[in-house]
Amino acid sequence: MLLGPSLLVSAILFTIGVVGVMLRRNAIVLFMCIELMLNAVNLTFVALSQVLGLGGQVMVFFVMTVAAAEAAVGLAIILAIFRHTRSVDLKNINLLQG
Amino acid sequence: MSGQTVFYILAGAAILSALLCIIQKNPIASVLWLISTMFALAGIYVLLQAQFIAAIQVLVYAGAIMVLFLFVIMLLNLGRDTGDLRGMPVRLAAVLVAGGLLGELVLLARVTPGSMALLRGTAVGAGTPMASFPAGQAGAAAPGAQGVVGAIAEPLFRTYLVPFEITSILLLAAVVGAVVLAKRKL
Amino acid sequence: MMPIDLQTPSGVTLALLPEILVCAGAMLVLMVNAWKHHTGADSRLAGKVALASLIPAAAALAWLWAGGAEPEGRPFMVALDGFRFASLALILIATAATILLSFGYLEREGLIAPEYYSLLLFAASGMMFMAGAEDLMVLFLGLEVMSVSVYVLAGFNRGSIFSAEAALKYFLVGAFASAFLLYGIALLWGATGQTGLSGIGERLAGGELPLMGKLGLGLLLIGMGFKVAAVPFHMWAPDVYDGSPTPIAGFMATGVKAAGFLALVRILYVAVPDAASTWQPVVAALAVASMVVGNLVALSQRSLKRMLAYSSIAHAGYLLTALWPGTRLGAGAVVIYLAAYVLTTVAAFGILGVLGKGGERDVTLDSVAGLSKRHPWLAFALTVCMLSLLGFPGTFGFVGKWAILSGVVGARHILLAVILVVTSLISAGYYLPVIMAAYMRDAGAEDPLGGRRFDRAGVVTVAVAITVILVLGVLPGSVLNSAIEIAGTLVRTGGSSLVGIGR
Amino acid sequence: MTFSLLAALPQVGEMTVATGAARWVWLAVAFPLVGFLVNGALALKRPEAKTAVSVVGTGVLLAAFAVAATVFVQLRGHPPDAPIIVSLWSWIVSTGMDIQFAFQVDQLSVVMLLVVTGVGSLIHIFSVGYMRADAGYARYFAYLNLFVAFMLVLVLGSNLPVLFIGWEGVGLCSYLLISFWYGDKANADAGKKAFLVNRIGDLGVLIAMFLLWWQVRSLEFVTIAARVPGTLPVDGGIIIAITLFLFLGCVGKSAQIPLYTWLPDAMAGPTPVSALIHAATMVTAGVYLVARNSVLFAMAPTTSMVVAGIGALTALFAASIGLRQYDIKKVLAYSTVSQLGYMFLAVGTGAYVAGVFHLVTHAFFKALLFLGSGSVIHAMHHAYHATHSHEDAQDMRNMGGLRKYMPWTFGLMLIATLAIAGVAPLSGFFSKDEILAAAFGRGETHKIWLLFWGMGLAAALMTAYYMMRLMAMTFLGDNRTGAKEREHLHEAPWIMTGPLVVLGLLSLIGGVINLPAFFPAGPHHVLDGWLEPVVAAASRLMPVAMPHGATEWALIGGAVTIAAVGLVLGWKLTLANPIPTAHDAPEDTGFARVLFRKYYVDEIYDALIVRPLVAFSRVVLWKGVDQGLIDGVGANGSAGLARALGWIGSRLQTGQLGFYVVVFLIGAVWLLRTVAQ
Repeated sequence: MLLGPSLLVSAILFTIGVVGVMLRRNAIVLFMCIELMLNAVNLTFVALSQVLGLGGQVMVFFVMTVAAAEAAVGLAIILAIFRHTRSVDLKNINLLQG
Repeated sequence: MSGQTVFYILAGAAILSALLCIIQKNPIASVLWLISTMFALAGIYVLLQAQFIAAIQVLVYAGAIMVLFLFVIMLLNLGRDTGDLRGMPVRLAAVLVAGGLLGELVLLARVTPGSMALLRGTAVGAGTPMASFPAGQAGAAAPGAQGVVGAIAEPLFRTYLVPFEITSILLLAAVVGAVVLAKRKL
Repeated sequence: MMPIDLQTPSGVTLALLPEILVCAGAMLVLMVNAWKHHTGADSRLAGKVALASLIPAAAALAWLWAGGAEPEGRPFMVALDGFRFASLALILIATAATILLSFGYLEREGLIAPEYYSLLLFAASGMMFMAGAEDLMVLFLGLEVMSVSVYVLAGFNRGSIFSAEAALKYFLVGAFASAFLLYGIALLWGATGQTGLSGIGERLAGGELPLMGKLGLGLLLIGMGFKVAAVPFHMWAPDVYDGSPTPIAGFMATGVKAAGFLALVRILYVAVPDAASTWQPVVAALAVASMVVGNLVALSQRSLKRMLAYSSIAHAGYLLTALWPGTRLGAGAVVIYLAAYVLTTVAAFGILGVLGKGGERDVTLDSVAGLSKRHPWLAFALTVCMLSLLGFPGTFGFVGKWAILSGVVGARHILLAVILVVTSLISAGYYLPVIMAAYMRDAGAEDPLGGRRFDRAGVVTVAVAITVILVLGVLPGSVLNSAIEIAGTLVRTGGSSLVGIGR
Repeated sequence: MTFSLLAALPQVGEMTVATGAARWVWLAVAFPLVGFLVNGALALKRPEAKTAVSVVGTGVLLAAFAVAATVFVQLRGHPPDAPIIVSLWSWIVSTGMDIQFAFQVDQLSVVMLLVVTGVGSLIHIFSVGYMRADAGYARYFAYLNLFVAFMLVLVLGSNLPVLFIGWEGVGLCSYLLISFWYGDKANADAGKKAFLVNRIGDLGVLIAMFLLWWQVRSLEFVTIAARVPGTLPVDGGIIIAITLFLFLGCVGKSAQIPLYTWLPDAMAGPTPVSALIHAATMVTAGVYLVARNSVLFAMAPTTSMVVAGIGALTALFAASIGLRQYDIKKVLAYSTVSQLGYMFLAVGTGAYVAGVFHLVTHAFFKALLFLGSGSVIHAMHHAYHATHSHEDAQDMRNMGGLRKYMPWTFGLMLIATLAIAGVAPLSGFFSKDEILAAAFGRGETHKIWLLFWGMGLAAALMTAYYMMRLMAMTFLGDNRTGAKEREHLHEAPWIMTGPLVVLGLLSLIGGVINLPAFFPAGPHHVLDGWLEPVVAAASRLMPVAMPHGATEWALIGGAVTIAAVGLVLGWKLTLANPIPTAHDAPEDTGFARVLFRKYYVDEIYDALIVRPLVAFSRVVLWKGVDQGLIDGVGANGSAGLARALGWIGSRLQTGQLGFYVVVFLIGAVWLLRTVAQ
C-alpha cells in the first residue's frame, strides 16, 4: 500500500517547497514553490484515501481548484507589481516596513 | 518490475525534480522541473490507485496551471533573470530551519495501514460524511474501482455538494479579482 | 425550534441562506457594473446595491436565529447553532461598516471600480462560510474565497506601488500559510478519518490524539495563526495594512481576524476539545508572544496606521488568551471581545480614513494635533476608540477584557491573566498620546483634515459604533449574557467535556 | 466546575436599603460631571466666557458639598447598622456575575465625601483667582470637575470594579492636569511618568480583584468583608497575595517607596492641582483603599507589617529629601510623600481610624500649604513678569522676607507649618500623635514596630525642620527677589486668600474631630466612634494597644519636644548664614548634594530600568537582529537602499518577505515540536 513511504515523500516535497520559498527572490518562482507544497499535500490526501475512502481524492480535486484560483489572482498581482517596478525581484519590493 | 520499485523510482524522480526546480536560476527551467515533479506524482497516483486524480494532475495542474506560469514568465521576459537565489547565509538558515521541519514531518513515515486499523474499520461507518447520504455508498466500492470517474463524481456532487458550490464562488471571485488587477484600464 | 435536515439539498440551501444571499448580492453588483462602470455615482450605486443586498442576508440570518434553527440529526458541512449565527452577525456588521466607510473614501482616492463592492461581498461570504463551517473542507474553501478576494482588495489601489506591494506580500505569505493549513487538514483527516468537526470530536472523545493528528493540529494552528496575525506568523500584517486602502485595512483587521478566530473557536472547541493538553500550551505561547511583541512594537510606531496594525496584533494576543481556557466562558469571551474589537477598530480605521490621504501612510500624531479645536466630535470619537482599545473602564473594550480575564482566571491560568494586564498597561503608552495630541497640542495653521470630511454614511457609521461602544460599556449585561448563552450552544454541540469544566 | 463556580452565591454581608438623602448621593457625582460637560463645551466653543466657567466650575462643587453635608446629617441622625447601598443600575450582569453600579454610603465614605467636596470646593474657589489669566481656563475647570467626579466614584463605589473606574479616572485626570501646560515638554513628560507609574499600581489592583473573584466570588466590599474571614486562612498565602497586590495599587497611587518618583515631578501642573490631587484627595486613595478593605489587611498581618514598614520608611526617606530642596513646591511634594507614609504606618499598624484622621487633617494643612505656596508663586511670578525677568519664581532662594508683602499668607502658612510639625494643640499634633502612639503600642506584640515608631519620630523631627526652613527662607530674613521686582510683590486677591483662611481655621481646630482622652476639653474620640462600625471587624482581628498613663504622657512630651527642636533648628540654621539667590548659589556638596539630588533615585531608576530597556530594544532588537542579522546575513545591501527610502518605526520589520518567511518557519518548527510532544 506504500502508505508510509508516500507520506514520507509528501513530507520531503513539502519541505523542499518550503526551502524554495525561503531561498527564491523571484516572486513567480516563489509562488511555484508554494504550488509544490500544495502538490505534496495532494500526495498525502491520495495516499491516505487508500485507507480512508474516496473523500481524499475529492479533496485533491478541491485543492486543484484552489490552486487554479490562486494562480489566477497571484499572477495578476505579480503583473500589477511588475507594472510599478519592472521587476518581480523581492529584494526590490520592500517599501513597506518598520 | 514490482509496483514498489516503480514507486521508489518515481518518488526519486519527483524529489530530484523538485530540488532542481528550487535551485535552478532560470525561472523557465524551474517551471519545467516543477512540471516534471508533477508528472512523477501523477505516476505515483496511478500506483496508489487514483487514476482519475492522476489524469487531472496532468491535464489541469501540469497542463493548465503551469502553462499559465510559463506564459507569465515569457510575457514579462524574465527568462534571463540571474542571481535569483538569496545569499549563502540565508541558504544555510533555510536548510537549518527546513531540517527542523522535516525532522518533525518525517515521523509520518512510521504510519502504516496497520497503525490506522482502528480507523479503517470505521472509515465508512456512521460517522463519515460519505455514509450520510443514503445513495453515497461510493466509499464502500472496492479499491480497484476507485479510480473510476463516477466513483469520485458521486461523493463530489452529493456529500461534498456544499464545498463544490463554494469552489464555484471561489473561481468567480478569482476571475473578477484577476480582471480588476490585470486589466490595463478599468 | 426549527429542525433543518442538512442532508438534503433544500435543507442545506435553507441553512446557508445568508451566505447564498450575500453571494447573490455580489453577483448583482457585478451585473450593475456591466452597465454602470465609469463615474463616482456608478461606484456609489454599486455600493448601495451591495449594502442593500446585506439586508436580505441579515433578514435570513435573523429568521434562522429567531426560529432556533438546529440540525436534524448530526450537523453536517455547515453548523446550525447560536454561535454560527452570532459569527455571521459579526461579519455582516463588519462588512456593512466597511461598505459605508468606503463610499467617500473611494471617491476621494479616485478608486472608481465598482468591482470593489462585489469583491467585498465575496470576501464576506467566504468569511461566513469559514466561520460557520462544520467541515474542514468547507472551512478551507471559505478561507480561500475570503483570502483571494482580500488579496485583490489589498492591491485595489492600482496606481499605488504600496498597494501593489501589500497585495503581493499578503498573497505570497497567505498562499504559503494556506499550504500549511491544508497539510494540517490532510493529517487531521488522516488521523481521524473525518473532516466534519463534530465527527472528529466524537472520534477523539476521551482518547488521545495520535501523532499524525497532533502534527495536523499543529499545522492547522500555524495556518490559522497566520490569518489572525498571531506572533510569530504576523510579520505580513503591518506591511499589508500599511499599504492597503484604509477601509480594506480595517476590513482585514476586523472581518478577516474575526472570521479566523470564530473558526478557530469552532475547531478547538468542537473538534479537538479533548486534545486541549496539546493545543493549550501553543495557544498560550502564541498569545503571550502576540501581546508582548504587538504592544512593544506599537510603541515605536510613528504612523497611526502601522500603530493600529501592531495594536491589532496585540489584540490577536488578547483573543488567543480568551480562547485558551476551552470553557464556555472562554468561547463567550471570544465573542464578546470580538464584538468590542470589531466595533472599535472599524471606527478607528474609519476615522483614520479622513485624517489623511493617499493611503493614510503619513498620518502621525502630528496629524491629530489640535483636532479637538476644529473637530471636537471627531476628536471625541477618536478618544473613545483609543480608550476602548486600551480597555478603559466604561467602554465596551473594558467589558471585553473583563470577560477574557474572568475566563482565564476561572480556568486558573493566573500568569496569562497577569501578562494580559501588564501588556495592556504598556498599550497605554501608544493609545494615550493620540488623545493627548488631539486635546492638548496646538493645531498647526492648517486644518488637520485639509478640507476632507466624512460623508453622511461615514458619520453615521462612526457615530453608531461609538454610541454602541459607550452604551455597552456602561450596560453590558445583556450582551454578556447572550454571549455566554451563544457559547453554550457551541459547547453543547461539541458533545464532549471541556477542559476546565469538571475540574 | 468552572462554570458552576460562577453561579452567583447569595450575597452575604449586611446592607441597608437607602432612604432619605442617601438615595440622592449620586447627585454628588452627577454635579461635577455636569460641570465637566458644561465647561468642556465652553472650552471648545467659547473659552472666553470665564465668568460662566467660574460659576459653573465652583457651583457644582458647592452643590456636591451640600449633598455630602445632607447625607452626613442624615447618617448622624440615624446611624445605619450596615452600609447603605445605593444601586444605580446593573453594570456587568451575566450568568454568575452581578456587578451593580452602586454607591456605598457609610461612615467612611461620608468622611471622604466631605473631605473631597469640602476641600475641593475651597481649591476650586482659589483656582478662580489663580488661573483667571490662563488661556485654558475653561479646559482647566472641565478637567478639575471631571477629576472630582471620578474621585467621588472612587470613594463611593460599593465594589472594586466601580472603585476601579474612579481609580483609573483620577489617574487619567491627573495625567491631563499635570501636563496642563503641555507646551513645555518636561510637563508632558511628568504627566506621562505619573500615568505610567500609576498604571503599574493599577495592575496590582486588577490582579487583586481577580484573585478575590477567584477566591470569594464577589467584589462587593460588604460581601468580601463578610465572606473572607470564614473562607481564607489568616495570614495564608492567598490573603497575603491579595493584600500585597492591593497594596501595590496603593503604593502607585499614594506615591510610596519605590513608586513615589512621579509625585514630585507632578508638581509641574498648576499649583491648585497639586493641592487638590497631589495632596488632599487622589494620593490618599491608597490609604482609603486599605481602610476600606481593613478586614483583608487585618487578616494578613504579614502584609500589614509590610505596609507599616513601607510607610515608615517612606516617611523618613521622603522627609530627608525634603531637607535640601530649594523649589518650594518640591519641598511640599516630598512632605506629602512623607505624610502619606505616616498614614500607611497607621493603617499597617491596625490604627485605621488614626490613618483616616491623619488623612483628614493632612488634607486641611497640606491644601493650605500648597495654596499658600500658590499665592507666593503667584506673587513672585507677577513680580518677575512685570520686570521681564526669567528667574525661577518657585526657588525659595529667590524669596525671603515675604512676610512684609504677604502677611495673610504668612500667618496662615505658619499655622499649617505648626500643624504639620505636630505642635499641640493644632490638628496635625493629634493625628500624628495617635499614629506614633499606636505604632509604639504595637511594639509590644512585635519589636519591629518600635523601629517603625523610631523612624516616624525621626521623620517628625525632619518635618519640623524642613517646614520651618521653608517658612524662614520664604517669609523671613531679607528679601532676595531683586530691587526692581520688590515693588511688584503683593498679597493675593481675596478670592484666593479667602479659602486659605477657611483652611487655616480647619488646620487650627481640625483635631477636634478626634480628641484623645487626655485632652482636657471637648468631646473625645468622635471619629473613633463614628468609624467604629466600619473598622470594628478589622479591629477585632488586629487590636491596637494604645499606651496609657505615664507612657502616653512621655510619648506626647517626646513628640512635642522633637517638633519644637526641629522648628527651632530649622529657623536658626536657615537664617544663620545669608542665603545666596538661586542664580549665585554654589553647587551643594557632600551629603547635602545627595539629598538635593533626591538620593539619585531617578538616576538610579534610569540607569537600572529605563536605560537597559531602551538599550535592549535598540541594541538587541535593532542593532543585533536587524542590522546584524539582516544586513549581515546579506540581503545584498538592500537595507541600505531601504534606509535611503526612509525607515519608519520598528526596525525588525524589514519589509523583506524572505525574512518574514524565515520567522514564520522558525515559529512553525517550534509549534510543531510543542504539539508533537
